[in-house]
Amino acid sequence: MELIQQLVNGISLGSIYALIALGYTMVYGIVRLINFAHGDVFMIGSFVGFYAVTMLHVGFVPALLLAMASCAVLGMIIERIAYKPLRNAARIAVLITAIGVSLLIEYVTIYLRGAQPEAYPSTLLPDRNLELFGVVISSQSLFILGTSLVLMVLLQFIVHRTKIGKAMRAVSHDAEAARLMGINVDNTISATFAIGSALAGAAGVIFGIYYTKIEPLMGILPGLKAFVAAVLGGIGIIPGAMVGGLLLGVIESLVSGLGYSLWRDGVAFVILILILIFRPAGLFGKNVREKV
Amino acid sequence: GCGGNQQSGSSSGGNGGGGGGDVIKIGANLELSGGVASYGQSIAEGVELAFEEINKEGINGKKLELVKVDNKSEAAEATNGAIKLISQDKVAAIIGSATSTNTLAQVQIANDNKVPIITPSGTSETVTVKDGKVNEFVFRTCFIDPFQGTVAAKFALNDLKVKKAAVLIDSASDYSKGLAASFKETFTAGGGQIVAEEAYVAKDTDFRATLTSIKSANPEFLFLPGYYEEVGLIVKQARELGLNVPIMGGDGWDSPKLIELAGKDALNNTYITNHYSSGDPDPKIQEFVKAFQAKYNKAPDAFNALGYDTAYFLADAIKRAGSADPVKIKDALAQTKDLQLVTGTFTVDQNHNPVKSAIILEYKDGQQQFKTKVNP
Amino acid sequence: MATWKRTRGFWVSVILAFSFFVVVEWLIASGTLNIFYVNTLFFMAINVILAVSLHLIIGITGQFSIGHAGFFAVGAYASAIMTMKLQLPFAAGVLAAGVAAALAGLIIGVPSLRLKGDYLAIATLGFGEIVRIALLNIDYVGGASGMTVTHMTTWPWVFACLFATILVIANFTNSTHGRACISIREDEIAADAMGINTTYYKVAAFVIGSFFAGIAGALYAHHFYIIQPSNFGFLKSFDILIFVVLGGLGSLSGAVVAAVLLTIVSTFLQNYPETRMIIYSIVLILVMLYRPTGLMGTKELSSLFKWRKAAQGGMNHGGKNTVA
Amino acid sequence: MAAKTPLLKAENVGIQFGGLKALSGVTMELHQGELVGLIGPNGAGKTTLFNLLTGVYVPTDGRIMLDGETLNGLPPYKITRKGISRTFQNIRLFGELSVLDNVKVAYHAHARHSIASSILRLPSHFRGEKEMEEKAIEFLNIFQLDGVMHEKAKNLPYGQQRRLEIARALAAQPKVLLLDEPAAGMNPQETKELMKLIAFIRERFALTILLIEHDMSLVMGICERIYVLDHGQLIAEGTPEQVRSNPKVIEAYLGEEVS
Amino acid sequence: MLKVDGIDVFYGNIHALKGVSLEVNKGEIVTLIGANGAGKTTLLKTISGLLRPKNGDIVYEGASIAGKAAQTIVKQGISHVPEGRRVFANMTVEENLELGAFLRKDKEGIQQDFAKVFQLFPRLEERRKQLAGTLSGGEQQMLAIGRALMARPKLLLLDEPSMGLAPLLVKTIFRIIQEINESGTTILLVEQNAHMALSIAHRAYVLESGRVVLSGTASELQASEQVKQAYLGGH
Ligand SMILES: Nc1ncnc2c1ncn2[C@@H]1O[C@H](COP(=O)(O)OP(=O)(O)OP(=O)(O)O)[C@@H](O)[C@H]1O
Ligand SMILES: Nc1ncnc2c1ncn2[C@@H]1O[C@H](COP(=O)(O)OP(=O)(O)OP(=O)(O)O)[C@@H](O)[C@H]1O
Ligand SMILES: [Mg+2]
Ligand SMILES: [Mg+2]
Repeated sequence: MELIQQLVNGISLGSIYALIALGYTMVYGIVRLINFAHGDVFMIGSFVGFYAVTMLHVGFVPALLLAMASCAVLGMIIERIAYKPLRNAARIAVLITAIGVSLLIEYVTIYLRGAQPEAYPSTLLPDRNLELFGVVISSQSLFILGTSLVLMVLLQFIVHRTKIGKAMRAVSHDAEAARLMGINVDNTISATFAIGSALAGAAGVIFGIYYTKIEPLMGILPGLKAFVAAVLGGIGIIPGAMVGGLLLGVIESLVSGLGYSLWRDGVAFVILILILIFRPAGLFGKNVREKV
Repeated sequence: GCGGNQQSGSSSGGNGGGGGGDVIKIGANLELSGGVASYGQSIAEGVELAFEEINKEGINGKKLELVKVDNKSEAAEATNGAIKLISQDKVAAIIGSATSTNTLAQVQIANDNKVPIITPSGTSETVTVKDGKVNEFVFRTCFIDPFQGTVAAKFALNDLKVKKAAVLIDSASDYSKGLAASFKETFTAGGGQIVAEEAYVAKDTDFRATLTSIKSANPEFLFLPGYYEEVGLIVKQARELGLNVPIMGGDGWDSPKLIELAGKDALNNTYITNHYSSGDPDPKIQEFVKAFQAKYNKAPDAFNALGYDTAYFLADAIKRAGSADPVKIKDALAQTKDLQLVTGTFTVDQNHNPVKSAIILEYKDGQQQFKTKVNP
Repeated sequence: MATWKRTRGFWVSVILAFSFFVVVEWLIASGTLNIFYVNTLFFMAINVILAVSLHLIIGITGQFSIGHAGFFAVGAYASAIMTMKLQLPFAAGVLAAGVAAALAGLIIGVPSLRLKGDYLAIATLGFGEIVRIALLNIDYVGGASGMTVTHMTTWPWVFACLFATILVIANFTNSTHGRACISIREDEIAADAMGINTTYYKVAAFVIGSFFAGIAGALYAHHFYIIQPSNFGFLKSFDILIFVVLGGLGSLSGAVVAAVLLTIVSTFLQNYPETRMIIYSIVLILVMLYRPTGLMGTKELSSLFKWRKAAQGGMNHGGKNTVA
Repeated sequence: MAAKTPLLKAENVGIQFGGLKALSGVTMELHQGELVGLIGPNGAGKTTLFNLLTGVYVPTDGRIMLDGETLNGLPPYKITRKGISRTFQNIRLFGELSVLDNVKVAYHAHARHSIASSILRLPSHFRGEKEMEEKAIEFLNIFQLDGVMHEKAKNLPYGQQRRLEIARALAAQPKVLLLDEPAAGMNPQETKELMKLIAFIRERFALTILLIEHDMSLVMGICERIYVLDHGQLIAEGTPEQVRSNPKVIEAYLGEEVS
Repeated sequence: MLKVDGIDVFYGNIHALKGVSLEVNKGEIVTLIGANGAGKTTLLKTISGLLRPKNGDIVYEGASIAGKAAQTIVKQGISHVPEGRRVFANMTVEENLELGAFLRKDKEGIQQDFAKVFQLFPRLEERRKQLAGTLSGGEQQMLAIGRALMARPKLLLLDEPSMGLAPLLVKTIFRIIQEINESGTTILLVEQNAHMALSIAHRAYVLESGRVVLSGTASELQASEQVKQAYLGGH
């Protein structure tokens, strides 16, 4: 029974990772940039949702949409100001900029509103506990799992079936050649950031509802974990992010359940390293040898 | 290094400290960014409010000037900060840091340079006493860990009449570990049994796995000495998982945020030991709460109160010392007796710890209710 | 004679460095430099050692490692165990720090053989976190609250370590072994095809780089009174990474200059606690936007002095070209 | 020529990428001092064969032998040290390194000074580095690259980059040199000069050369023997005249009339 | 149809094109020859909008296109087959071709063009689902040309289409270029293989160090001593 409860715990934790990882993996897949600021966009989404609910007194859906829209705009602004000028620079320069942007978002938020946490109002989404044979499942965690699944399918559809998705993939392989196809590279990359950031924003609101507590540095660890999840599944591969997130959640729950909760994050990183060594392309990625 | 020592001797001898003219400079070496930024910021708010009040009249005709440095929640930066405050800003005393470790990083510098340091919230015993010897220049405003743990254990055994307890510790915090250690000692000595002992790290958000394994050990009581940010979530998640036993913690719980985080219902049947209660009708406390509300537009938490008290604790000593000389301030601090502050009545003991009474509060429908008062 | 000519620059820098040492030692002994400046100087030196050691791994060998704080931590703890737990002299602590960190470098160097670019970056980031979490869970070294360490770091020690780090890494880089590392950075497949044992040199870079990061750890632990796992999180790794990239990837003097400048900036910003991190991050972004190759690019400071000579040489080449 | 044991021998080698059989049952021999051409349509597997010979890929079938010693499974750097070196179809220079340093890197395998001696700046370091520099300049002289030896490799014009690749491959002091489309992107005039250069280094360093090329004027002009690959299999082998008139080759590769 | 009028193009400080002018008339094949680094690729990139000229003008069908965005220029009917093929390596042959028709909306027309491309390059039809990165050089070149044709260009810019190709394929490619031209597409062809290029072109320009140094009909240039010396390998 305890084991099943731990699995349930793990899946709900994992759905959150998956939710953040979806946006992460998409941006990485297209722009090949480890967007360290992704976790902070997630945090901003969470706060936008919070202020929408507490100050504008709107319900869940408008708050979610507002958070997604603001994050989409924020994502596009970040890309235009901080990443676009560096398109042709060394990867590592962009990585440093991403770290800079991440710190900037965190500390501007702290400067504006302080570092103290906020608590999401508990009335936003109904929370009922379903008990099945002694295993408690919260209705919210089912909701989160469902949301992640729907978004995964939607994202997969966008990237692989729509025109903008094809443009995104073309840009990711060779931006100059993409321009010769008539693709507007700047707009495509903006769209990528907008979608990825909107997903982060949605994840932020949902995280707030599920875990109640939000604070300006909340994005760091989930951001990192989501990245681990994305790598686990095969970075750039959308269903991979989903599976990677769930898997990571379940593993962490089992480790904690066995009484090694302090090693939980350590185990996550050990798995990451093992995966990278033995299956560098992730569980779902194809190992493509470099053609010489 | 010998170089550093030689040098520092001359520096503290050469100047009176705290600057001349009509201001006395006081340093604040706080966690304004980094992992525990919220503690440092809360303390800073409390200190700033107190300084504002104190400066309306001034001390011995002088005003207090606060020089803040940010130690980024890192020990090395705390050392850097203390060095800068002492040698560049020439402060008369330093307030901070919020955590025991960051305070410990400054102890040697304080002693070497003969400048007093007061930590508002570093509760670890080792801050003021090392190897049985008192750190001459280090003081604190909070009570020490063992006291709260002992009080909680006795309360659980005698008032709640439980025998099987689980303990869940914030392993990143000396405070939490210290409380847990003294709780376990007193609880088992009184015939109780610890059936589960688990840990988490500050900033975690998901405790369901750990709580699930605690639940399966069937405890009658959960001792949860942590800070409100995690405690709020733990209590909420524990209740969700059907762990409905009484839960108890320390002053780290005390924040209006706790009620928002955990929810009123989940908090029923929980208890804390505390310095003071913001709902306490004592006029001293209500005055503070009102002033704080007016300035910051929110209710004060424990760190706000401790920061505020630290400032008054220091101001009182300066007044009695009649000088901004750090060594004289140190002597005055050590002689503090029956000082009425928000978090209790202060008397500094021979180990530089304040002797304060503790109270036990119960949460009922989101309200703290006074249970008992325990004297040291 | 020829050897003297080639090593002249080397000896000049040795003499300059030694004079610097003597002057600072005198300033400290006479009390002219107050404790604040001494402290800043030590902090700077530790940061320079960290930056230069990471420069070898990232700037020269092209191995994208962003978990350098892990090696730093291993060194700090190893030395603290030697001096505080085993009561051995500081020298033993420094040596143990280097060796323990080098061993850790060997361990993380092995996965690096299979990983490239971002993947290696993430793996090393993970490694750094694992070190931190392990330290958090080992009660012998104090867990989360860490260890208190007696102050033993002195200017002669700091100078000796700094000097050794720069000397070893500069000499390594300016030799066929350094060129082998650079060729791996430029094109690993081609390097392999040219007979370079890429595995060996990647691991060598990791081992040497982490050795010195460990040494920095020993100096740090014995200067700042207390060490705890939270000092060695990924933000610390990022700090070191920022020195290297800001200085200019591939430029040793760039790494030194950036570490010195940023330490000064960081110290200066202590006066603006609320806005410190905001200013810091804006500086970071602006430098990267306007100088994405870093302050020095791949150039070395010494090339500024050689500039005249190089220009003359260029003329000669030009002449030769037209003849050929 | 059959009497002597071959210097380099591929015996029935094959390799598979996923479902694609890029090479199968290829057997070829190179004798000391020969200059052999390898031609075939695009995608026939020529570059892949080079990759097998140099250890970049490990063959799924067959054996590769140098001087009677099996090379299968050795990492590329060991194979290079045993005496096979190559150029790449898409130029792979060390762009940020100077022209001189590019050549020195290839000579590295022959350096005898250790890491320790370099760090301590022992006399053996200076001796080793000096020898390297002299050797490297010698190679650059041959390729008329000495005038640009302090330039970064990435700043060279294309033709010089191609020549530098060959110089670098030679500095590894191979017995067998593999050239992958050395004349690609060169105009006829430059190609002519390249032919002379290849003939010269072959004499000077007693090299055995295998080269891939689509420029028939070059292949037919200087190769003594030619192998023809198509769809991963050898379809012909022989002197330029034999190959030129081989109907299979005409059909798969040359097209009707040969220019 | 296309008139390049005295353009100057820079890479930072490098002056790559110095006042280059040329004309391409409707229905022609015009070839541009010149040594490595002469600026041929630069010129094509400037025409297709990947680079901006500093001075001078580019007029296409009566309107200036100098400095316009690449997608606008593609839309107006200019397709560019870049040097080095630049196919989208991790996408299938089919997806690459679909991208060629990115700006088009006429589904039927696109289907017809698919058929046409496969007719020109039967090899591509065989490899329809293969990832473009695993194609051989020649196959990739076919794909790059096919991809450009999918935009139904009026003017096709080809940058060294024969580079690295087998003799048979070179012939095939040149034959196809002629076919494409005969079906009404104007072509500007950059080539190292001056021989072949001049044999199919109507007119030609010779570029040296960023300047046009010679121009004329293909047969004129074939006969020119200067061209023979430098680009046709003596004779
Ligand atoms: N790493 C790889 N993964 C998958 N397929 C590969 C790989 N390397 C080569 N191939 C395939 O093997 C076949 C032979 O390729 P190779 O590069 O050897 O051709 P080639 O004869 O050199 O042609 P070209 O003259 O165009 O250079 C091609 O179909 C190619 O797609
Ligand atoms: N991205 C760039 N940055 C700087 N200089 C460049 C760049 N691309 C080309 N150049 C320079 O511009 C000049 C013209 O180059 P371009 O590529 O147009 O020549 P090309 O005639 O196409 O040569 P090739 O026959 O080698 O393809 C050359 O001197 C080249 O070095
Ligand atoms: Mg090939
Ligand atoms: Mg070109």
